[in-house]
Amino acid sequence: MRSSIAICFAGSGGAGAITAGSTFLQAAARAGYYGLMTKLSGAQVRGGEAAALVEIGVEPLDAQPDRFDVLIALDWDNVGKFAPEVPMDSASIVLADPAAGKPAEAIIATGARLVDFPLAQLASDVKGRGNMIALGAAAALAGIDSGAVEQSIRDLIGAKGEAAIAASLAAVAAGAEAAQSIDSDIRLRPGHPGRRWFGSGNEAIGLGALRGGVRFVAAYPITPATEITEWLAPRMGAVGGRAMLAEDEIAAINMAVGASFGGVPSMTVTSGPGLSLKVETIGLAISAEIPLVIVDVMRVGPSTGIPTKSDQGDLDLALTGTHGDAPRIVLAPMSIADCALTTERAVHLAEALQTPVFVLSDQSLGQTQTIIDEPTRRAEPMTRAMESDKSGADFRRYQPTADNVSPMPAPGVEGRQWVAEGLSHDEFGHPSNAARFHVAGLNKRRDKLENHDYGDIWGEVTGEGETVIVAFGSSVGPVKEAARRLREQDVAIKVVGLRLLAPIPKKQIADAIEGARRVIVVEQNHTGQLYRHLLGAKALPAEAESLARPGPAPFRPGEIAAHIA
Amino acid sequence: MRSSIAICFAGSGGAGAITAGSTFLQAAARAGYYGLMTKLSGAQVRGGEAAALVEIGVEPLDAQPDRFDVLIALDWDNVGKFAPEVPMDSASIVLADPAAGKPAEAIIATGARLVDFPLAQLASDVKGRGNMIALGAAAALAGIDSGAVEQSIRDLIGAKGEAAIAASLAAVAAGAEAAQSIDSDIRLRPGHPGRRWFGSGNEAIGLGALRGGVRFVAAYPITPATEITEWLAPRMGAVGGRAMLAEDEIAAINMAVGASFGGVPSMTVTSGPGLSLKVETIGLAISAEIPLVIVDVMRVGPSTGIPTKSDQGDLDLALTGTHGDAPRIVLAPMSIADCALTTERAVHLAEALQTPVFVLSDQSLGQTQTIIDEPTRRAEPMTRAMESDKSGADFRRYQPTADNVSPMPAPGVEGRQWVAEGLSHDEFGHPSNAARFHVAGLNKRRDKLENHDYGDIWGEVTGEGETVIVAFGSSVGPVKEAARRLREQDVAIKVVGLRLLAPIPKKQIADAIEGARRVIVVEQNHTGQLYRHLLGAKALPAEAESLARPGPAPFRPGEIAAHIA
Amino acid sequence: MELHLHEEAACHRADLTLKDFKSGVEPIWCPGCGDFGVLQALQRALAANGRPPHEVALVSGIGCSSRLPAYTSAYGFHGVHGRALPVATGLKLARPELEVVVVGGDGDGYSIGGNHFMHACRRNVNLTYIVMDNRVYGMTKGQPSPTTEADWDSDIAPGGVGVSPFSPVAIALAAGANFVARGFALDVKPLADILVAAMKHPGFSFVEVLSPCITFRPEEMDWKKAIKRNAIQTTSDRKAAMAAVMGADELMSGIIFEGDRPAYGQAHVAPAGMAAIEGEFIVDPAA
Amino acid sequence: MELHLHEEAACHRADLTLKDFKSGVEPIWCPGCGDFGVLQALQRALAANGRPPHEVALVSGIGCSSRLPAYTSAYGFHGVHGRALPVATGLKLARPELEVVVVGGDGDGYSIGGNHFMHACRRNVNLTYIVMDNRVYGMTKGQPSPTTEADWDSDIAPGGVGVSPFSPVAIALAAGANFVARGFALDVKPLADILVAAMKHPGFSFVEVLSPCITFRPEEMDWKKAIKRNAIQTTSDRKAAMAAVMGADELMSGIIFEGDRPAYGQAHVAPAGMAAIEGEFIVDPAA
Ligand SMILES: Cc1ncc(C[n+]2csc(CCOP(=O)(O)OP(=O)(O)O)c2C)c(N)n1
Ligand SMILES: Cc1ncc(C[n+]2csc(CCOP(=O)(O)OP(=O)(O)O)c2C)c(N)n1
Ligand code: SF4
Ligand code: SF4
Ligand SMILES: [Mg+2]
Ligand SMILES: [Mg+2]
Repeated sequence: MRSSIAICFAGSGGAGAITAGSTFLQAAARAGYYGLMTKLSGAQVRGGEAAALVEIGVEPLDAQPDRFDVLIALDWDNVGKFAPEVPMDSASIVLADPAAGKPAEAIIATGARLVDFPLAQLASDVKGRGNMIALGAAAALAGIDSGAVEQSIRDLIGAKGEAAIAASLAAVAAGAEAAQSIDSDIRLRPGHPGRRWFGSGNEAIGLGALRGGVRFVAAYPITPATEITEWLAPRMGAVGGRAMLAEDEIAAINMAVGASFGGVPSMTVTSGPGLSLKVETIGLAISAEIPLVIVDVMRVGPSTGIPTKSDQGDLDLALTGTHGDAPRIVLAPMSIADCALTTERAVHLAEALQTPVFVLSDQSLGQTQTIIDEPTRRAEPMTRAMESDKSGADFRRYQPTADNVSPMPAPGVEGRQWVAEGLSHDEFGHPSNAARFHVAGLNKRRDKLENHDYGDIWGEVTGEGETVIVAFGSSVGPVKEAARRLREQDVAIKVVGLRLLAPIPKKQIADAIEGARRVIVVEQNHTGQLYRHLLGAKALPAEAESLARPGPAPFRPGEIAAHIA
Repeated sequence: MRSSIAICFAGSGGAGAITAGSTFLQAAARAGYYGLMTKLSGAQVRGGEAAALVEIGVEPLDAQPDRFDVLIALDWDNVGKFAPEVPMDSASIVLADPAAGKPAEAIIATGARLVDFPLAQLASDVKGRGNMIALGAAAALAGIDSGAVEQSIRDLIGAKGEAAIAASLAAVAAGAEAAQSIDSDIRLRPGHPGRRWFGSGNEAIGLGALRGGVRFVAAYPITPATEITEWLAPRMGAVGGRAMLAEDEIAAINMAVGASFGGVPSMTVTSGPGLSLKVETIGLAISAEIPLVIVDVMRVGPSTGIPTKSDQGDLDLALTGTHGDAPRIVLAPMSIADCALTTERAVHLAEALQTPVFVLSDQSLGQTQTIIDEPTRRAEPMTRAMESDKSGADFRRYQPTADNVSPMPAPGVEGRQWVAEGLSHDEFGHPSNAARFHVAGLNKRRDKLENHDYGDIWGEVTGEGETVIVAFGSSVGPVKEAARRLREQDVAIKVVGLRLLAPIPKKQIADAIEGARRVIVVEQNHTGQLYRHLLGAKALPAEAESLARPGPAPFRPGEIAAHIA
Repeated sequence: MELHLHEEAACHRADLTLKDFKSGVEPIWCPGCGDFGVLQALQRALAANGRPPHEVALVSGIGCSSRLPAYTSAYGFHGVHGRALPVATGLKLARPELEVVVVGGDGDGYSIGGNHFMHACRRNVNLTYIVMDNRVYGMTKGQPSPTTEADWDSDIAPGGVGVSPFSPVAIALAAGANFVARGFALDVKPLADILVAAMKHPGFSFVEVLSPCITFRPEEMDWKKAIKRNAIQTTSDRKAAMAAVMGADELMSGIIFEGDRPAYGQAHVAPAGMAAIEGEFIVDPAA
Repeated sequence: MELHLHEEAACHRADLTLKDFKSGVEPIWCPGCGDFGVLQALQRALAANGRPPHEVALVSGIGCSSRLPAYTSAYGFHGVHGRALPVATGLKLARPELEVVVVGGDGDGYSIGGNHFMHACRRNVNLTYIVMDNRVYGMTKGQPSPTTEADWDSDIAPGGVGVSPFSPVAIALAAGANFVARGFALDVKPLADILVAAMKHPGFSFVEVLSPCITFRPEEMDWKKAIKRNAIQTTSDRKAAMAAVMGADELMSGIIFEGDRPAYGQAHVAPAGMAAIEGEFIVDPAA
């Protein structure tokens, strides 16, 4: 019996592949499994072909699968286009309806075993839909309890009434029945039933923002980040906050900066092209010391690139994007669950250190739906220093302090009026061209970030071994899975997942790589941005290696394991 | 006798300090000297205090002086504010009119010797102006021939008529006469009279652009870059080109991109804040492979910073600014004369390699006026590949070639229509999400830049020694002067001036630093941007040192020499 | 290749047909999208306009509608979101003899690109600007744009944005546009006629096209019935045009205004040349 | 510190004077700059408005005029060039009980910031926006702005840009602004009265102020004579206001239009809270 399996449902637009996938995933959750689901769609804006890639397992899953066990084709209309994204081999099976014509060439070329599966016939027999037949077959092959499937169907289409439910259930049963005759052994070991958390990284970022105290968000729509704002929009009201749709990205970040100046924890949300437009204002927020959370859900760049696919190529821009020297905090969540924690912490750090803080997510974390244990890890609250014992002419907004964080009263507080300033300024915030104030400001803004104790938010070390892999963001999952497999082959590997990318947690990295024989930085971009960043800061030995590979293809654990072994 | 001297003329707005300085500089040029002049002004937009800092010498000058020999105060109104920018010592003299009241405290504190100099009285005696008295005194102290002074006055105020000239000449004579009694020995050795070139770095960039073939420039005003566009505006017409004033920086770069798509070499000009706004479109030009020259005249950042002062803090943004991996060429001129060559080469490289090319200048190169030998070094022309032997359905805009540069016909050419595309695209330029086309595009754009032979444009090596200083842009001048002085103290030093900052000329750097005992990267910014860039690419040994210091104070040769010694 | 930098009397080719302006690229648009109608009308208009495909350049930003250039056989520029007008301005000024047409959506043109729209109207460079207005961001799956009704419900603005839409034609008139028209995507022939007139007009021509998004705003298909096709009286009086459009029904099609502001001028070519420019820098004691 | 997130009836303090709104910071403006007049009028208006300095926030971009916030005793935000309106929008929505006034120049507001201007007019958040229009970029030493005459000679556009200026009040009306006025910097008292009315008006109020740049446009000092002070008839009819301003003399001062579009709304606070939101994610087989 297997501990995890991967199934792809695919078909033309309207055939219901995505519905089959989601229902399957939810059923697996109820049956005590963990899971991941990625949606694929063709070039057409809507109505084109679609596929749901679902992996489920007995233990939490860290990464996209290397290969798929089953592909169920609802029809063959353009489904072949997905072949590069659904790796299969001779151990894989393809359920194909002979009535739907010849399977796509690219699918046949994988060597997967073709199984005749009369979807249309079965569906018409029970007056149901083919996608529910497929769902039933998949659940049967995986060994998922039919009660769990039924419950999921009731949850998802309950509103359509008992007749619709009955039809779906009949189709599911027919599919399951027909699957009995398939020669396959991909049954999962029993799951561990219990409460599960179901959501995407984009939703988890929204949740983390609310948990952290964000009460103002402004954004301009952009794939794959829009869902964060869409998730937040109705919920902001429920916690007394506000979501604004801006006329462009520059307006969005400036609205957030204005709201934050008003004393309200604020956030803006975007993807690559939008981030490029925001960098001027990021410099302003850094210079004027305005708290702000900037979420960047990375997609394939440069330029418009591939909006619906994942890449980690915005790191350079997050680290240094804006003219002049402008230090900022850059955090990257390492998993979907971690999106909530990282974003919550980002809000705290922004508020406590009065600075923009990046949350670097990506399309893969953001849009993958997952079944995980509830992300209960929370960050200790930290808040903005608003009080000052000085007032009137004695009040200095940028007063030097031990931790370089100065009092930041919000408008409404009497006697402590100040002017936020992007010009070089003195301790009062008055513009000045004097070298001494300018240099003091640069040092203050650097030191408040570098001297802060980030505690265990800096990252996570798993495993032990003389080979150390350093990774961030969505690469950490596949790296961990690769390490797990290598360990099964007795290759000892330590994985350093970096959550804090700037300022670089040099000491923690040094400790983690001490005594390493080999250090490899793994990241999903073309030029090794993290590698260059760490090397340029001497946070790694010169012999450290880089494994950098751009999107759009997802990092597969097998690919990483092969490189390292 | 001295080989160089530095004089400061200062006074309140309208007192004529700048006129005195310019006339002095021009007179020095006619007398066979070389020179530099920097203008300082107070906080007021106009009409506030002003100072002209002039250095002249027998040989070409590489850097701002460490100290000033003479300060001539036309009055004391706020002149004290300039003290930090006019370093003086006990060997310096200050000519002060006792009638103008007590000299500024900050000036007295330098320890300079105060010399009573009755400016107002002398001026009223000859019915002239105080600034011309100051000019006469300065020329006399420096030993500049009165004929040269007269010729300069005729050039500059000739249009005002003989009476005005006569009054000025009388004042100059009176000033010179009065200076005879001053105990000072700062007379220069005789100059080498000959043709000289008089201009600023901003003008030289304009000249280089025209020489290179730029026939379209679009910009939005910003200090200290506006003068480039202002210089080009009337001259573009004279060569059949066009200058456009755009509604903002994003419009400006997009106009330039559009003109370039039309087949016309194009440029946009800005400073830090404007560059931040342009980075999204820079990614487009990189992805779609559109030639473009981007001039950034750096000022003190981040944010609005100090618009009138110099810094080298935009390097990070020039190197990697935009989302995703987007390689580009970054050049930096090493001197005012080099602004012309570098910009001309930038145009050629942009055209030949179909890519954005940066010219990273700064306020100090841009706005310093200089007297130098004519910048005659020119770059070999290179042009855009517009022809293709394929047409119709066979024509592929992004066709693979040996040098990775593909044919780029301009609109108007029959049968080779193509669509410039910022989405990931195949060889025809059609949008594609396929990994193979995306990765091929990334490799193509990287390789065409990395495999190109940049010849001797990469940089310049001067001197020999086990200590090697690496620098770029306006830091090269003070570094060279520091090295010259250290050599006089028998410290052997090699200076590597980098003109090509990206792609990094790794081999040339390796050759230049081979056998070095000590490598020091000198740059004027807060975080050692060049140092991190080179280290991150392993273009330097890990033991290389960084000397990074931000603006607004100019790099002084003495400061660099002291650090190294 | 020599580039012609000065506008020439373009010769008119009478033999061109819609087919000459088709490319082989298949649109990604949803079946039934209004943009198919705009594409067809434009191809028809380009044929009637008589400039061959290689003398035409289509410039766009980002959005479903902005994908259009690849679907024609002309030169094209598919730039970044909201910046089509400046690209086209640069192109037209550098190459005045080309026929430059700009296309895009309401998000691209009125939201992120609003400033360029206003300044293009004012600057009056000889471009034709076609906005395929579906009152929604189609490409990003259904958010309200500046022309969306205040109460249109969406995920990002549940219950509606609560901001009244603006009138693109009123903005264009206020900003100085010299040719202002409104067309309907599914009225292919009348739209093509408007586009021909727009291209012929010297200076900046603005054509707002109501183009239904069948996926996110299926109710816009009702425009087929609602459009008033003969309700607009073309005028050359800007004030009258403004009075006619302010607060008026936005579902009327036709040419609203055609004025006579001169188009943005040619560059002066003064006979000076590089030698004179180089000479300006020289200080020569011998001279 | 507790923040009040909901608009409250602000209490009016009758004891405030112009002096209460002075800061000790010395303006960098050239002696004689029109902006001194605007500063004085604003300080006067703020006193009359009756909100104490700490309940007032002045937001600006970059330019000579945008330096103004530091010269008052209120809270201030001196942001980046062209982005004052979005900053103020965020601030006002987050803290509706504050009096938020936006100031800046014609370059800041109509050139780089033109899109935010248009959208602020449309969105109608309760802000007061004062543009100190000197028809030039003062801070960068004299380039033509969108309100500069087409033939005004400058280094960057010798002989003039050749583009006719646009009318900010016409744009504001077309975009939906609900209070539109024009004042003159050197008519301090009448300008202060306009500003008081603008602040009292709910929703977005736009005040175009003619403010001479004595350094780069000394001829603008003639405005003192040229301004027509009683030529404007305030109306609440947008069409009439538009008809009155289109093509009309831009040197008339007064309140042009005051409408009754409702201001951008309050956020709804639905009683849900975090627990319900957290619960949405849970799949519980036991439930
Ligand atoms: C700078 C930037 N911001 C946002 C986006 C995301 N985006 C792509 S298209 C679009 C809006 C499309 O709306 P519209 O212009 O009306 O075109 P339609 O799809 O409706 O035809 C947006 C917001 C982007 N690509 N670039
Ligand atoms: C992004 C950016 N672009 C350009 C500038 C340079 N700049 C500063 S102020 C200004 C224009 C000022 O004109 P206006 O807003 O009319 O103000 P004024 O000085 O005339 O009062 C410009 C272009 C800048 N600071 N930032
Ligand atoms: S989403 Fe709407 S606008 Fe986009 S292609 Fe589909 S129907 Fe057309
Ligand atoms: S330059 Fe003009 S706008 Fe600026 S301060 Fe001087 S007079 Fe005022
Ligand atoms: Mg649209
Ligand atoms: Mg102005």
